[in-house]
Amino acid sequence: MCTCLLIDILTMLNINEIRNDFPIFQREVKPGVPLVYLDSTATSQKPLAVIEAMNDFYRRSNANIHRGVHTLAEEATELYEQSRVRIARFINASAAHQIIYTRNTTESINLVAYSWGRAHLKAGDLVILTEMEHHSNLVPWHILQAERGIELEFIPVTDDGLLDLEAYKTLLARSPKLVSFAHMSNVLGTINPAAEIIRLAHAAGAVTVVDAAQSVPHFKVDVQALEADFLAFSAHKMCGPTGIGVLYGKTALLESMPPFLGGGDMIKEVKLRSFRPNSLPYKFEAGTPAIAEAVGFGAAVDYLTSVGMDAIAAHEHEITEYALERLEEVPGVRVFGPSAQHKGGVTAFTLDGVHPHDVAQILDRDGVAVRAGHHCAQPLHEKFGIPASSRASFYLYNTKAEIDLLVNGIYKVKEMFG
Amino acid sequence: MCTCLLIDILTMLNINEIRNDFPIFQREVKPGVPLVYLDSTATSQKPLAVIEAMNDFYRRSNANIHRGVHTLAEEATELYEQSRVRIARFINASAAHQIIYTRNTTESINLVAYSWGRAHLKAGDLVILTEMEHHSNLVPWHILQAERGIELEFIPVTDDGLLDLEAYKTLLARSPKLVSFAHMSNVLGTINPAAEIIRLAHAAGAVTVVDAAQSVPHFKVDVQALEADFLAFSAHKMCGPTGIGVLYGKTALLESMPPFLGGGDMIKEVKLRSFRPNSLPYKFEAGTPAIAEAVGFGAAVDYLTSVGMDAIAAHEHEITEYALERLEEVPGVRVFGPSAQHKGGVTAFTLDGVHPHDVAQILDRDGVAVRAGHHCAQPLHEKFGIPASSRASFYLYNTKAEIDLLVNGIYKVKEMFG
Amino acid sequence: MDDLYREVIIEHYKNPGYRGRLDPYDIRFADNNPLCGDHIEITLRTDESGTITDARFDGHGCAISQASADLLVESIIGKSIEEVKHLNKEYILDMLGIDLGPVRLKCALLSLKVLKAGVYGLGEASDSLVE
Amino acid sequence: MDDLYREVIIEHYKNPGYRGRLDPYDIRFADNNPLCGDHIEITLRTDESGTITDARFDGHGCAISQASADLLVESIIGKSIEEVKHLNKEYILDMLGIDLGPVRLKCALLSLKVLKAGVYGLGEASDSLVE
Ligand SMILES: Cc1ncc(COP(=O)(O)O)c(C=O)c1O
Ligand SMILES: Cc1ncc(COP(=O)(O)O)c(C=O)c1O
Repeated sequence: MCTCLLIDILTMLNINEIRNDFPIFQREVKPGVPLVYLDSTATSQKPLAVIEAMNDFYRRSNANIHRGVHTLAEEATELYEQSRVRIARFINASAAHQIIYTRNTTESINLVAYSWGRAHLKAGDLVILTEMEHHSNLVPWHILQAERGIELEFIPVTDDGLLDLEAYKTLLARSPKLVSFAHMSNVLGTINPAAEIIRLAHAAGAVTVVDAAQSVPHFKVDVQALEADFLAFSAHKMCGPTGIGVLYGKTALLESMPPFLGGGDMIKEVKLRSFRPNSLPYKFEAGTPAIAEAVGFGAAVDYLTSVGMDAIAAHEHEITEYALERLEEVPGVRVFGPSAQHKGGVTAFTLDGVHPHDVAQILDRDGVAVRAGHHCAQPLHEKFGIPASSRASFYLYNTKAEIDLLVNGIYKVKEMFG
Repeated sequence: MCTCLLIDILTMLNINEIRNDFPIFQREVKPGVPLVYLDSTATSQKPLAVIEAMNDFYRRSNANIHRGVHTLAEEATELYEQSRVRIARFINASAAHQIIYTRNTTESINLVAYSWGRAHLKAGDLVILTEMEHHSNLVPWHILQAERGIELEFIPVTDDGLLDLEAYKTLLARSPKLVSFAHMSNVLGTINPAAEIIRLAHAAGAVTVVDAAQSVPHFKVDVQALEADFLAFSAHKMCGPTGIGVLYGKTALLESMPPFLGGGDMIKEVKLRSFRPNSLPYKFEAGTPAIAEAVGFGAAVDYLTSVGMDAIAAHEHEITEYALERLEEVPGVRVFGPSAQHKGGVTAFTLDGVHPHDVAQILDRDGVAVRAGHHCAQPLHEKFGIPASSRASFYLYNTKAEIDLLVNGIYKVKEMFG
Repeated sequence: MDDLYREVIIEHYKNPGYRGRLDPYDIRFADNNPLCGDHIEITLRTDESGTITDARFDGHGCAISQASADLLVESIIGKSIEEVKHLNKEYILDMLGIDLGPVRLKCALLSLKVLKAGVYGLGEASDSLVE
Repeated sequence: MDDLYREVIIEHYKNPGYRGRLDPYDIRFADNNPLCGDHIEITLRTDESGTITDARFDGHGCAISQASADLLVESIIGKSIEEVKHLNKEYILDMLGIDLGPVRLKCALLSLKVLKAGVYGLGEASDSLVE
């Protein structure tokens, strides 16, 4: 424990202080068993600052926004819009109106598929995805394929869990209209070379969507440096609340798109039989939005900024290296994905002869929370010839001591099923 | 003040106790000026029980749902699904899977328009709406009209703010496919005869959508007694959090509908090029849902049940009668909508020579929060020949003393602009 | 020792008595648990009176899902199709003798859902079959 | 007295000097505040050097939006089209001499958005014109 602490200080995170920011670590999973939370890829824990921001909102400023002139409505509107500005700054968007609030990454990608996709894609048009996509970046395109007859092709994943960029270049020769890909895989942990993928897509005349659900929470993402056309992420994976996510888009693209959901707030004018859409970002925000959640999202972005995204990334890298080292020493464990160099804080693995659900269930006895299943990436699991895997994933609050508990737990599983 | 309290006790609400349940009433709008919140039609205030349920969730049980086997994931899943059961019970749905979580009423109606609408409506098909609809029940159909060439007709509103049911019967002779209408108007306060409208629609072979955004929060709604096919409402208007709403639907209808948003959780199986949708309700819940918000929604439903929906309705009725009486005595004030008998707790009014924004702004000085604008019902305002109105609306926590402060404030406005 | 991994469960998981596939069969149905990709196939033979004369399960999944499938299949041999239609959640939980949270419950009930979808001749194994 | 309803605002609201519609005109543009339905139309006449020789506003709305429109229109007569393109939020706020929250700010800025959309020849009066 001592050495870990020391190392964490070297990477600039005071891990004890950070853990104190998260009230859930005061809970015991069962009496005497502390929580070892290794499931941040599914959803992250929330610091007090985020919980309190929403708490305060409901206790002091709660009102509907935009259309009210009373004090609470003014306060609520200001808080809601300030968060948008902070989120824009966090990903270096040039304007706040490029931040469209959605429910989550999934809705953000669906928004692109419904609005941009239905305006621009017709039968035979090619959309390039990858073999490592989350279902959220597959099913919206399956729906469009069934409806419109678009074609889908997939950048293959190599055995060591990287995208095959040569195969990508071959696909690009077929003039795709869209390239949509995960910045970081939620199973392999692979951090894909997003800037290069986008540069090549643009050279081939394609628009790009970055599924940034796993990147924006874990390292500094700069939408302008990436030249991303669209980029999607969820608050709940980055210390923020459930119920809110973001679609970032280039202004010209967003402006050219038809509205998606119709209703209050997204309109400029409504007659009985017609409407005129509002300007950005409101055009895409129909009905009462997730107001308290936007306030919480702003607090989350502030929290992450105050800790420092580079320090978070360095910390996670160190934990991941250590986890790979420890897991690979366990006989019967097979870890998927690339080496630590190309990888974020995700380790998906199988254990010979034991189903991942049983691994996860038995680890849970020691308070170790890992996820088991296909992690919403069935095609990727199929590719690797497995129906499911166990996945331990890391965030700013995890320690090497927790990795040791994970590995001890896996030995116990082996014993039970031995 | 004394008499009001007495009367409130007679209608079974202990108003002081109820106000104590809502932390926001401890706040002063500015030093020495307490909050007089008359804007619950836009969004309601939240009782401590709801705020604390979400607080607790984030501090103790926060995890992603459905796909996890660890303790937190099990707890979170159970809390999320228990809320669904409680909401089903609240509106007397026969099964929990009929409750689809959405962001708000607006998304619920869009879900019907996108999924049911695109599967069943073609050029020339008639959809009947009313002249008193909120933009949320207009724009989704405008979009479908532009895309598909469906036809829209509107049940007219009479001068005293009621639906013209004779005109409705004439429209029904044209064999509409769908009748979609507000259970209660958010401007006129009119409570429409939903059961009768639905019965007539069914006799004509039409499917029905009830926009229950203003009814479910304010009086007992029984979806089985109504025989509603679809029914939509928002948590934030009924003591619950922002970011979550519900679409209720009849099982057979929901089962026959294609999915809407694609992604995690809404699938049974995903291949690279195809997917099979999940069963209800998950088919329509793509991606990480508003988990903490579902927990809060369950707490809101419990809170309202514990106070009693009939007692709430009776209390609001009394406040509304008093408000109408007091407002109508002010020279230059014109109140829209029917008499108290047909009306829920909403009073929209104009004041001669003063714009509603100025009315609301000046009332705000005395802490009186009313809304000003078109309240997302521009066509209705146009019908009454006004661009905007001021709207005072009431909920379980309002008192007659607050109505007196409203009316005093209106007299001050008259003086300033006199 | 933990309830969830009682000896009987580990034993049925490691050494299932009824794993396999009948060929020919009278009824066959297969489906997945969408949450984790667990897969169960059940094949049955019946006589003319509607009694199940033999049964097997195949597939992959966790100890809970596979042990439940083995126990379920063992228990239905000799039962009539009509009886099987009335089996419910409690039937499985009684055989397993454990308490389950909502997620693992789905693992335990997968084989029963598949069985019931098969005997009812349905297109898919939905949750409502075991509620 | 409240800042927001300074005498000058009530005065310009009640007795606007520049309400009306020029006919003929060189530039005309109208748009709404989507939040409240307030409506402003502006008509301008210019000479060949691009100087605004006369201007009027019409429409309906709150005291803030109508008083701002009146003050704005009064102030631009004699200015060049190029100068008008550079007017910003502060220009209006300075004339009004008050502080505004985000919602009322939209009321105050509606006339400037309409004016700028008109001189730029744009299709609509968007917020970005006055940011
Ligand atoms: C009658 C009616 N329908 C729909 C809505 C839209 O609700 P939401 O903004 O929560 O989607 C409202 C609320 O403003 C309403 O009053
Ligand atoms: C890579 C990736 N994409 C998309 C998603 C979907 O995110 P959400 O469930 O918040 O919509 C996830 C999270 O599970 C993810 O890891």
